[in-house]
Amino acid sequence: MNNVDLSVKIGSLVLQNPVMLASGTVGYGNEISDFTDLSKIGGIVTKSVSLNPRKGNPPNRITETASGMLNAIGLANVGLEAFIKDKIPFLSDIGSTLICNIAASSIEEYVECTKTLDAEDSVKAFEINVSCPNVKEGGLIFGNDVNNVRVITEKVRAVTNKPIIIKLSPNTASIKEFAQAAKDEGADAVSAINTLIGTSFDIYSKKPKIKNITGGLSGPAIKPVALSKVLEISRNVDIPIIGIGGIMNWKDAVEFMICGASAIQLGTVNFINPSASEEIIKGLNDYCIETGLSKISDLTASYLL
Amino acid sequence: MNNVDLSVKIGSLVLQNPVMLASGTVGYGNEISDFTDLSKIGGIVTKSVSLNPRKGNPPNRITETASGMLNAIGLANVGLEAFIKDKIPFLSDIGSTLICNIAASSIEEYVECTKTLDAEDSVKAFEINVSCPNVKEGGLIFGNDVNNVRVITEKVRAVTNKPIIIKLSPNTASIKEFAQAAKDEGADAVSAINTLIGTSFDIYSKKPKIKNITGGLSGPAIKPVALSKVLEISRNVDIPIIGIGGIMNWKDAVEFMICGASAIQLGTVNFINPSASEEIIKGLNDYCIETGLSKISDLTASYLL
Amino acid sequence: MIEKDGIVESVEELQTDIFILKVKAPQIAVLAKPGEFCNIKVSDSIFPFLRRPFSICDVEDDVITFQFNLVGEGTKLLSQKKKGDTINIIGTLGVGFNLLGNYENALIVAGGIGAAPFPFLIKNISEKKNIISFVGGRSKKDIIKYKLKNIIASTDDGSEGFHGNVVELLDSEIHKYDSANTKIFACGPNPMLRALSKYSIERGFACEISTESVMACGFGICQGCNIEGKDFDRFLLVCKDGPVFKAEDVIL
Amino acid sequence: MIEKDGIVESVEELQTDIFILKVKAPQIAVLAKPGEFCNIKVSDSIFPFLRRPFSICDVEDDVITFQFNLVGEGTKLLSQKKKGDTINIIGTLGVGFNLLGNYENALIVAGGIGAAPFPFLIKNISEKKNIISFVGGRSKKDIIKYKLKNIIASTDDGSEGFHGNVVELLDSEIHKYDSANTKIFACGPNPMLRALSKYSIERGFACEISTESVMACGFGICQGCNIEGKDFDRFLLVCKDGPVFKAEDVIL
Ligand SMILES: Cc1cc2nc3c(=O)[nH]c(=O)nc-3n(C[C@H](O)[C@H](O)[C@H](O)COP(=O)(O)OP(=O)(O)OC[C@H]3O[C@@H](n4cnc5c(N)ncnc54)[C@H](O)[C@@H]3O)c2cc1C
Ligand SMILES: Cc1cc2nc3c(=O)[nH]c(=O)nc-3n(C[C@H](O)[C@H](O)[C@H](O)COP(=O)(O)OP(=O)(O)OC[C@H]3O[C@@H](n4cnc5c(N)ncnc54)[C@H](O)[C@@H]3O)c2cc1C
Ligand SMILES: Cc1cc2nc3c(=O)[nH]c(=O)nc-3n(C[C@H](O)[C@H](O)[C@H](O)COP(=O)(O)O)c2cc1C
Ligand SMILES: Cc1cc2nc3c(=O)[nH]c(=O)nc-3n(C[C@H](O)[C@H](O)[C@H](O)COP(=O)(O)O)c2cc1C
Ligand code: FES
Ligand code: FES
Repeated sequence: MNNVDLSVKIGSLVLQNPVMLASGTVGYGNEISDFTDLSKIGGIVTKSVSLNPRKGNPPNRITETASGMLNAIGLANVGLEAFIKDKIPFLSDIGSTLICNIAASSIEEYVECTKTLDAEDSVKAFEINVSCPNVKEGGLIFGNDVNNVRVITEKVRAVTNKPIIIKLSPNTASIKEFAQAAKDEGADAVSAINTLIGTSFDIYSKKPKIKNITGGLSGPAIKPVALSKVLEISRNVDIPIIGIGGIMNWKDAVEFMICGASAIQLGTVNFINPSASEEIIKGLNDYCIETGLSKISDLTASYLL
Repeated sequence: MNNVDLSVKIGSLVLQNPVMLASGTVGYGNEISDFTDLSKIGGIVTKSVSLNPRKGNPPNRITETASGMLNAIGLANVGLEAFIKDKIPFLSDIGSTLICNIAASSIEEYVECTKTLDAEDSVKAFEINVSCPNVKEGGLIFGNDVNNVRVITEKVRAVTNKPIIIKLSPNTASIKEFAQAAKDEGADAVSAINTLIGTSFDIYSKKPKIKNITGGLSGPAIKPVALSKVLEISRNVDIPIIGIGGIMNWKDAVEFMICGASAIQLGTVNFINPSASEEIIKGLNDYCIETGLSKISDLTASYLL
Repeated sequence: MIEKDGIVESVEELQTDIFILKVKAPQIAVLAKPGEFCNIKVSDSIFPFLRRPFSICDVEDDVITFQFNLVGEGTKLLSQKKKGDTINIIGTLGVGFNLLGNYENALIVAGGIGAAPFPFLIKNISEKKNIISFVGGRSKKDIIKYKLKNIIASTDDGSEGFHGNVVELLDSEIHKYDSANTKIFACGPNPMLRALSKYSIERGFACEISTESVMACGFGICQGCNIEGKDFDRFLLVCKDGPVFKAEDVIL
Repeated sequence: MIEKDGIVESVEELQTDIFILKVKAPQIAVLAKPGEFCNIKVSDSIFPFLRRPFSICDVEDDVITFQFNLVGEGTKLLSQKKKGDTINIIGTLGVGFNLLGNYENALIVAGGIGAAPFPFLIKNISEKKNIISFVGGRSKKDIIKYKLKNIIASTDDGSEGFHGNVVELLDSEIHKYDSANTKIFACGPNPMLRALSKYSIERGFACEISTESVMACGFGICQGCNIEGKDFDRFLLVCKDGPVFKAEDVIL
């Protein structure tokens, strides 16, 4: 490469570069390692794990849309125990930062998962997915109520000293309030965004194309929305941001960093171009050389308004 | 054509077919009439009019995105007086239903515009665009506060007997509450959706690609989001819905009607295919024949969940 | 599995809406086994957005053959490729047919474009087996015979061969085969596979079916292609656990 | 203005990254006037999403010529068109150059791809006028001479002709022309047009400039292509009030 410093800091967490793989879009890392060298990336965020295994939603779970896709996987995962036993060993060896994403249906479950995983040395940080249905509140989404986000952050903060990243939902009128709440309760960073709610119907069967009726929209279609959410947080709240949403190439990654992201995550692109992460890291490096940046972290929030 | 009944009712408003042209995407109808026969369409919704003329935002106002575009025109319009004098004469003669879209920065302005336009015979209904900045509240968006929507609907309802359609913003967590508020205060219908907030930056100048920083995202990229908002309203609130968002062809129009729309509006597609409306009307007719529907209104909310 | 650019050698319309695409892709060709598939990027833009999965139809040295049906935008773009064009391929993917075993009769049951994986299967199956291809379609023009062996056809409208569906055709011929030394290999639309699975389980025939599902990644990371298994505490993935399953292992 | 499918006659690379596209589109060709443009759908999918605006470079009977620079995805797709391909065109659009007036000297000032509209202007201008084409580019390879007349070139790096920009070139030659019977027709990047407008207003030369703006519709319905006018109480639209304006009417 060259002597560009690609490392970034997210609170106390240091990543060798700003490119991470997003939760739910790389499984537990093993399949994608056939295509890309995981030791080169900034970090990997694992599929949302819950206390008990979840089978997830029945088929169909996905459908293609214009410049994007809808998914309703239903947080299918092996559960905390199997995750620790079967998945962490491979993940500890990949040579890049391991971040565990936690999804839960109650506040107690968030706390329990965090506490248990806190004991795992190879787990360097937590990403808390607050966009799951809250079982106790009758299936409402946690992430849409700022008080829930406040309480979850507070309780999780109490059981770990590792960095905590709150992953925010875009399906709210004012994402900055949620970022502020996360910051107030001691989160180290927020990641933005999770998927937008969408749907798609077959015009002959009149049934939804995904069994769950609605799903999460991801891909380049949502990039403009994601960028505006990142910018909104950046302009209003003093907290590191991990930018996510429709990143396909290094230019998109740069755009997110300009809008305020300290690091970025690749989601849907992994399905189409599983070696995107390496290409993007190279592209970021070249961009820094081209524009005379010695540290990529100087790019964060470098917008000129 | 055939003996399919394409007419639809939206409250007391009868349209010859469900295909309308959306506000802000056909100006005042004159230019697009070169490409498509306006007497054949269900209705035309005029560019948002405000009490006084508005110059709108300086350039750049638009930029392309993946399967969509961002715009921040800034509600540029000729103002109420010139609208009545210069634009209504042409619009009265087009032979399809004329709906006036009103945008305002205060509740009084909404009322004033509605009252004045109520006197115009050729104006058959109002579409109230509540996604404008509220000047009194310091530029906050009206449409993001359910109480504002309630009050605007109530006050506008008091000054006209013509059908009132409230055009809802998608940038909220729960659009059904807004639809319910509109219904409670006597609106005849809601239209959904207006654009999603988004942005885009140039990675070399580090400036936003549109001068206003953020803009409204439209086009096929947002279709899944728009469909889910229409479905959400349809499943929860008993009010006619006009579906808008990313419709490019008759299949998209059918999908919106299945999800609950009584009629649909074409926006961005007019820029790319200015004769889309006629193609879509023909496509809807053929679909009805193909699937044995004698009245297209039976398609509305025909989803099977 | 690897991701590589292949070079189009030819695209030809075999019969109405059915195309044969040949792509030079040495590193992928060498990995191929019958019943496996590739996930193909049909354009170099973001439209269509996702890759498209296609079975490996045949392999000749460096060149992989795909057989596909014109369905929507993706297959339309694929049908317009020209010799020399580059297409990006991820492959080979999934678990294919298990050709081992001491059966004598290999009964191929193919519905419509379900004929795609069988030329390569036929090439790889032991010379000693007795191969019969039962091929079904709606009408004469839908019957695909490309590189199949000992074909018996059925059409829904009776315009060629047996008048009825391919499972009914099989049933009319099944008395010739003993379940103990016969194995069925099938591919086709889900309703056909459902009927065939039921049929072969009831009659005690070993049967492997190649299933379909919408896919994003094709290699196990999106969890989008799930299928209900029998006696599994998780969903199975068509792209990784399949696409070929034993008839008794999945619920269609 | 109308919307029609045109048939590609040819696409040729004139010089590095500069292409000449000829499209048979009789109903549009017949409407064309110098300085007007067309809004072209470069693919039949939703990618790229918007149409792309291009000046009319020339018209020969039924055939419209466009001259374009390879910039991004849209122009890349356009450059890959083949004879016989269909492209959908909306045209002709906007207000072109006003060739009337009793000037003797028509000075064309073109920066880079700004040379595009002038072949058709030259063809339409009265035989009696004295036409000089001032053509600027960064380097020798950027100088476009396609169908221009009496060319004087400038390059930023001095690799061909005058060493400097095209406005400086014009300045070095302007003593030969009397403002009273000279008219300037210009097209090029905004900074060049800005400098030229200032220059020609100060010297009292009549000057028309062809401006650029991002566009969605190209025919006045999206309000996306606004430009600040001088002494107008509204923004002007590049697609409808322009793209050609009098230098003194707009603020770039
Ligand atoms: C493992 C596997 C192997 C396959 N092998 C072949 C083959 O050899 N030959 C062949 O012609 N077809 C095969 N198919 C089906 C083929 O993938 C689809 O026909 C193709 O994706 C249609 O793309 P399209 O853009 O033309 O259609 P569209 O209908 O526009 O596609 C829209 C979306 O639906 C998906 N889709 C549409 N039809 C199917 C389908 N039948 N199965 C899965 N996804 C679908 C597309 O991938 C895309 O995401 C296979 C499918 C799978 C899962
Ligand atoms: C009235 C008018 C006449 C023009 N005539 C010509 C011509 O004759 N020859 C020629 O080569 N170019 C001309 N241009 C510029 C041409 O439209 C752009 O170069 C082209 O749109 C680039 O498309 P792209 O997809 O390759 O680039 P991209 O950069 O990928 O395009 C992204 C978006 O930006 C827009 N865009 C990019 N560059 C420009 C630009 N310079 N002006 C306006 N929009 C732009 C595109 O239309 C698109 O919406 C003209 C522009 C206008 C407004
Ligand atoms: C198939 C799929 C599964 C996902 N699963 C999860 C998940 O388990 N937990 C989570 O926090 N986010 C999940 N996401 C959201 C992504 O991590 C990411 O936030 C989103 O897809 C937007 O980024 P993209 O446009 O780059 O994909 C999932 C996304 C997809 C497409
Ligand atoms: C350039 C542009 C201008 C618009 N102006 C208005 C407006 O003045 N008033 C309004 O209510 N909606 C306006 N809209 C929103 C559209 O009416 C429509 O709700 C939105 O674009 C989504 O539909 P689409 O995806 O079909 O374009 C505008 C949209 C665009 C693209
Ligand atoms: S297609 Fe992604 S897991 Fe099977
Ligand atoms: S480009 Fe749409 S108004 Fe000019």
